[in-house]
Amino acid sequence: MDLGILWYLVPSVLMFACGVYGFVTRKNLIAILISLELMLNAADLNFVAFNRYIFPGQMEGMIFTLFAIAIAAAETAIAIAIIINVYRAIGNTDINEIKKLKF
Amino acid sequence: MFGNILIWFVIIPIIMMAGLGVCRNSSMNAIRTVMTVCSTALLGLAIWLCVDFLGLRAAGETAEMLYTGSWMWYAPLNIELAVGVDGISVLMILLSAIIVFAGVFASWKINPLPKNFFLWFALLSTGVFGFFISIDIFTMFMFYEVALIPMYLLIGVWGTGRKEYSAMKLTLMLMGGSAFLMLGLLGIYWHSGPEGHLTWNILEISKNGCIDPSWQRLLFCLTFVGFGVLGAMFPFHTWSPDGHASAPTAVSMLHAGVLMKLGGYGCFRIAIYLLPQAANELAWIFIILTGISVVYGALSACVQTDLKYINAYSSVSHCGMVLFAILMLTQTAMTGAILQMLSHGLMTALFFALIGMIYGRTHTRDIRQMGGLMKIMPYLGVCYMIAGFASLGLPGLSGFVAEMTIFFGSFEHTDLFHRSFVIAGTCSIVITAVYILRVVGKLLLGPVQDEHHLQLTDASWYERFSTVTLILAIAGIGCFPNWINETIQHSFVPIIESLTQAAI
Amino acid sequence: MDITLPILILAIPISMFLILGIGGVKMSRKTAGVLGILGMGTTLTLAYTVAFTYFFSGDPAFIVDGVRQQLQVFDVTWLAFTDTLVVHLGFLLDPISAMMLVVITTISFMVHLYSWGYMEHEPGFQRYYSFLSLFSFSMLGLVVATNIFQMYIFWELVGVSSYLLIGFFYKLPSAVSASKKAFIVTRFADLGFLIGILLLSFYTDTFNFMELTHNPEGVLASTGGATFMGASVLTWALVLIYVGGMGKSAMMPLHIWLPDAMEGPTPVSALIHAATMVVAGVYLVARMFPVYLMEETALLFITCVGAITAFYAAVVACCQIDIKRILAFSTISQIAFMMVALGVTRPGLHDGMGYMSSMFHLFTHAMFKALLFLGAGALIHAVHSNNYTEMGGLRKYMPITHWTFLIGCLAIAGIWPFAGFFSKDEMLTAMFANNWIWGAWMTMVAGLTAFYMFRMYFMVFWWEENPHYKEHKPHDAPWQMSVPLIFLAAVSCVSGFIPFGELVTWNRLPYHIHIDPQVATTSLIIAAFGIGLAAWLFMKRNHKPAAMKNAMPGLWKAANRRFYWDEFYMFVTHKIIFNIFCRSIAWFDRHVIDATMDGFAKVTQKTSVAVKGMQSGSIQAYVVWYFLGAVAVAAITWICLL
Amino acid sequence: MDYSQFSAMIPELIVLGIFILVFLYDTFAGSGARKADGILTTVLFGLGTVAIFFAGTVPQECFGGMYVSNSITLALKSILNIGVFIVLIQSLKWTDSDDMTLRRGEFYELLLATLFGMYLMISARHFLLFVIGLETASLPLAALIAFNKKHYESTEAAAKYIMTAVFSSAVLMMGLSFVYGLSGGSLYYNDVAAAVAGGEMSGMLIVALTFVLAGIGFKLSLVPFHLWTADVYQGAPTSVTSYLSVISKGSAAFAFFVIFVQAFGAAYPEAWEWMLYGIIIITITVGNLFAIRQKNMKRFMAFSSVSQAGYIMLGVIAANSIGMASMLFYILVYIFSNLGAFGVIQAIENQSGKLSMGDYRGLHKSNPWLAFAMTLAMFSLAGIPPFAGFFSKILIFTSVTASNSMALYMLVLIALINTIISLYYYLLVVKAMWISPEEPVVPQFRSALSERVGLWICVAGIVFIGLLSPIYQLLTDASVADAAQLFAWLG
Repeated sequence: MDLGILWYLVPSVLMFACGVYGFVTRKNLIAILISLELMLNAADLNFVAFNRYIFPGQMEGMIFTLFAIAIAAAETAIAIAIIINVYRAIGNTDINEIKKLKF
Repeated sequence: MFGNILIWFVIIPIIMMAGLGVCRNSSMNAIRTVMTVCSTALLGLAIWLCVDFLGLRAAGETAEMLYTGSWMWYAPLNIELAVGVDGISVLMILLSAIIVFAGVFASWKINPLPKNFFLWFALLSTGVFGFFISIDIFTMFMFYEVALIPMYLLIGVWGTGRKEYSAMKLTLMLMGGSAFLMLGLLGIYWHSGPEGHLTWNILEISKNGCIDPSWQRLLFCLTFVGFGVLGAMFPFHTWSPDGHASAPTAVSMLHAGVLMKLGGYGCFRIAIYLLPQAANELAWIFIILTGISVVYGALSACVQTDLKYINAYSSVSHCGMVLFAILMLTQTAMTGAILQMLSHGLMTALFFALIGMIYGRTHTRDIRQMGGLMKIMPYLGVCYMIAGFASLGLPGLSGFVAEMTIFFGSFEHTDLFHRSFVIAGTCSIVITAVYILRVVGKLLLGPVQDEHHLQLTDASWYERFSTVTLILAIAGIGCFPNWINETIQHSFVPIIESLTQAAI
Repeated sequence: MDITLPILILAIPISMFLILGIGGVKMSRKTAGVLGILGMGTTLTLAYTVAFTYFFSGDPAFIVDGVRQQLQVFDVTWLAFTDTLVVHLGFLLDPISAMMLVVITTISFMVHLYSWGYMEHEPGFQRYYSFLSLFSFSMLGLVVATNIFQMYIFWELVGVSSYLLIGFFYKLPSAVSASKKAFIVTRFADLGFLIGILLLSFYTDTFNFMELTHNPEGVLASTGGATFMGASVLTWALVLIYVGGMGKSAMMPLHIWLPDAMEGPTPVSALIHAATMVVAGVYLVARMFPVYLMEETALLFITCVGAITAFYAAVVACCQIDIKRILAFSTISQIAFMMVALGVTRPGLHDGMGYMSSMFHLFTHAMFKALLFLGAGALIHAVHSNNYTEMGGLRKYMPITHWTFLIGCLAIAGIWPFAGFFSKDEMLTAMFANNWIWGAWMTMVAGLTAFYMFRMYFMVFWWEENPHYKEHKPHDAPWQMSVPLIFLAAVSCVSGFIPFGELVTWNRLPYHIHIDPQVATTSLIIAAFGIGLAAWLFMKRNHKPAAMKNAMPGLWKAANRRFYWDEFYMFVTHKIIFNIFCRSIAWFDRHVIDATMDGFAKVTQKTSVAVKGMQSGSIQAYVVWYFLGAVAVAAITWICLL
Repeated sequence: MDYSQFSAMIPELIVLGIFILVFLYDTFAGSGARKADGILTTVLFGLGTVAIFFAGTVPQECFGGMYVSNSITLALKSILNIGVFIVLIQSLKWTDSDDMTLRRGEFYELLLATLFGMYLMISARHFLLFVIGLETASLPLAALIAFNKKHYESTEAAAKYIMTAVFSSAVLMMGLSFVYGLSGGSLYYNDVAAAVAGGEMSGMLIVALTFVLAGIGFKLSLVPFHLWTADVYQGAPTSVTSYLSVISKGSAAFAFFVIFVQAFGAAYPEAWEWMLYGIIIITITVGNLFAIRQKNMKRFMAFSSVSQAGYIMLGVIAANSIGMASMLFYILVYIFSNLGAFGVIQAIENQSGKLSMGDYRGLHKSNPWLAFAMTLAMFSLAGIPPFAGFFSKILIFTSVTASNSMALYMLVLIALINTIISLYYYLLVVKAMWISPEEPVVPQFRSALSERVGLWICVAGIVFIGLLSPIYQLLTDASVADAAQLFAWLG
């Protein structure tokens, strides 16, 4: 394995970790959504890096990434819609406000 | 398929359920008619089966199981609906039919929801009969569970006292037992034959005899404990006192009378028969447990004050005797076990019927609050005494024959271990006498405790009918035991053979 | 022999039981009584026919070259335990069973007749007669048993009939507890019997008496010299079987039920607890005698138990005030006498005369003891009390009772020419022959017997008139009760002259009785001394008895309380077994076993509450669980793979 | 391009066709005619179900093998169709209400869209198509969960669902990226399988396996990826909850089976058997422990479904063709049982708004038939014969023990012991309905025809499916036919 790939993999793992960290610490739903995007992009980065370094002869990783970006966009769209819904219901987007359903 | 007589033992209860389904909840007469007709049909069929079976045997029919039939059900897993009976099953079927018959009359005035009561009752009967006719362990297990679950509703809805607690406890403990059992049966199946010839059929498994010893040990423990829970084996018996105390009359009858026999029968038919090597090796563990049951149940019964508790503990003792005898692995002891099953089934059913009738009048089951009932309701008193005498092993009634056969069979072992347990077992008959006479003395004899009881009436016609049926059966076995011996002796040959072979 | 008569002998009583038991409710008293008496009368006739045919017809079926034969008139299979170990029900005819048939039917018929008067006003009259029939059936079945298991079956049945009859007055708590006690104590003894049978039949592979007794050496050999705790297996078996006999025959220490059994109606006491059932133990040993001869240890055990019991019961009888209790202890003492006589029997000593004398005493004792009990019944009937303190000076009011009772007392005291003299004399001779200690000891008991019987006699019929008689004048009983008294008194007078040795011996060869003058004189003197002492003390009202009582208050009280055996048993059963064992087991069951099962449920419930924080409602917490869960899975797999 | 390969996609095309028809009808019909949306969809879907069932079982593939159609996928699709059909019938009453006028069409359209996604998931033999299917299935669901705009719970549930779902799909993507790194450059299941079989056990493979397991486990509500389940089930409209609990779970379970057995088969004995082993145990146990305490019926059913998912996974860990057949059979039975329970819950909710277990007290007095149906459903879920649940449970246990491995016997034992706990809480419902002595809380009412039809179908299924063995035979035949391809790489 070419060591050069690590220059991409390590940041992507870090990105993923940041995303997770952001998800569990931020209070605002929008910020959390941004963290999610970070995680998704980390995965995309992985795909691209693997494709470029390990399987340079074909495009499967790249194409997967394209689909993944589209999917992420769709997810974001729906998430935003629901966040708006939340905002309408409780007047803010604080994640700590939406834990009525429990136990 | 419908040409096989055995199938009808399952079909009739189903017809019973269908018939009840079209009855209206309020029309008691229609419900009673359906129940009477169907339970009579069952009894008649059982008697016919018994007679015909003896006829076939007399005619020299030597196959292990008669009236066999098998229909492929779940072919990918070789699950069949296989039926067949030997002498033991025939007697068990007869017992069940008698008790179902008596149970219908004992619950003649059940209230509320008579229709639902009899629906579940019929489902329970389906399970019981199905269990006894099956020779495929899958279907056997299925019917076994079919018989267990209606208990929850029967006790929960129509019971008395802490019925919710008791019903739940009973159901969960029995299901716990059947969890172990299920695993044991799976193990048996996957070792039942050479690759590609796996089977659930008892006869074939036994014929193949290829379960290796290390697995046998595990499976034996699993299946024996599984069935043992239903057979009220120490220390898995505690569902019995609470369950019986809360159950309505007919349910107690059916449960103690027939359902607990499923445990003994299963231990015998599956644990011992299919796993002979482990049975030889590990019987001692369970002899200790069942030996404890026998004495322990009897001693516990001595200090109870609730009639049903007394009887429940007495059942622990008597059913312990069944398992104890089975584990002795001698033909005579096993014959005794079967006799004890019959005897215990009938007499406990009678006991519970009477307790229900007494409770229905006095509204208490506490023996300290009753007394002198013999004067007030002589018929019930006499019946209770007969049941008591049967229980303490009076010659001429069924208990004596069974216990004696067990003791003589068990005594064939010459080692100190077996003999000490047999002698401990014989002690239980004295303890039985103590608690039975204690109850009889407090409940029936002596001065009348409660003035209000003086107005109570004696048994009505349907109650008399129900009890007389049972008493006749008890006395019949007690006076003429040998025909039972003749019915079942053939059935032990293959079991004893496989045990001896395994011992070599 | 034709099997009709034997079958009828058994069938009539049992059908009477069923007819009176089931149909009794719809029947008048008179019908029930007449039916019962007729039934028993028929049985009596049949039994006499059978016995007389057996003894006196000289038919080669019954006697060959002077040897009386044992024959199984019929023997049908009842239950096959194994191929060889099969229980039969049959009818064994031999000297002792023929004799017992006579005894049982005679006494039973007398009691049936007597009860018609005695029980006239009691509720449950029909039930009473049906139980009597049940008892007669069981007892007859017991004595004609062809095998030890049949005997056990009927043994249990007589036990239950005894239970039913003792508890006949079921509204009285004392009767209920007495019946319970009787049943449980004998049941406990039967446990020994059962284990004995288990052992014996395991080794010999048969239950049949004839097979056992005709080849006792074979029985001994079959055990193969096995021993357990120092004694041979056969000894164990025989002793255990004898324990069953001890229970039924009220030997120490299992005697405690018999005095209490007097709670039953008096005719029942006469039938069951004096004449028939209580001698079942003696009969059992006699039946198995050749086998017992194989193990002298067992016989020694029997002798010792008998000797101790005889003395104990005699002493206690001296200090009772309830006349039925006195008779009960006297019964225990007399049965012990028979036991000792059996125990000392050896073929070499007077050709086994002890056996013959024991059977002889069984016969005569049945007659005079039944007479005494029925007489006591007449007394109780007259004064409505069991205690002699309520009686006194009755001889003028109840002449028939008085004279018959006196005959009974003389008979039991062993005064010539009454029946007891002959049988007792033979027994003492046999005992002296074995060892002078037994003879001397039992002679002393015989003296005590004379003393306490006459103590009672004088207290009841002499002493002084009870002031109550002025209000309620006692009188003799009606004819139904008097006839049996007179009949039995007559029998007690003459039965001593029956040539018993010609009829019943251990080897069924005739034996010529000859009175041993030395023994006879001694026992007569001792008996006369006992009677004289009793007369001196109790004939007229005086202060000597009270003075004696006060001189030894502890002894009197202890003897009056039967040396505290009942208290001891009460302590063991109630305090130790019931309170300590049963209660703790019941407690253990509820609080340990059951609690464990409930504990599983509780633990599940508790865990369920404990883990609920996992579902906190916060998305971030969910994600933490999710992510950490995934990491944990990966980590664990990773570690495991390494 | 060969258009004939689309003939393999008949089920998808039919669903798509219905989707378009409903969409067009809803768009162009007047507000009065829109009332017929539900009936139209249901009828069309019913016809579609029949058509799909007879679509032919010749194995076919398209898109270069990314998509396959064979007897087993068709069988599962038919099973799901039956479920969806029942859900549609049961939702008719709910969508009939006035405040649904404008949104009625959307409900059906979204429902069909998710079903389309699930079809893709089932038939996918390439990770890309699988991801597309998964997302197509899961995103419309978020909208469906939020469907009760006026209820706050619905909103909260949707927020929880979408946030965790996106998180989960991010984890899944991450996992897949590692899979990609390990594979020979191709994400076809078979190619991945070859790479896994050829390669060594590496940390990256374990992470990849774990992340994929977590991603699909999320859809299946396996513990500890299940935490959204209860809240979402409780908050979502009941029709959506019932849909989520059976259809979504069924398709994910199948995809799980195919991916792990076909693509990661070589890692079975060393890695994922044990992962799954642990996860099954905690899934069943935790689901049961939580279910004991629940008072809200929907929440109760949520935890029950968590526990049931554990049992479904037993089919996967068996990793053989009987396991596959048993799992499908389990899903089928589970659909009938669960929808039976939800049918009753929905009928009562529609009528009285009552959802608490306490409100079911004395139900047998006021509504005996509903109580009866609920009892059967509970018995079936608990695995009581002669109802179908017993057979599905016992068949799946049988398949697990087929390998005679002691560890798997122990797993079955634990599962069996857990059935006792589950029996306890199912009986709690029965107890509330039959045994509690109080007067009924829910008054007597006559439920709508659609509800009754739905319940009768479920009851018939519960009673007869177990007794009619040909269904199981059919599934076994199908899975055996598919076996060569599926189990090729199993170690």
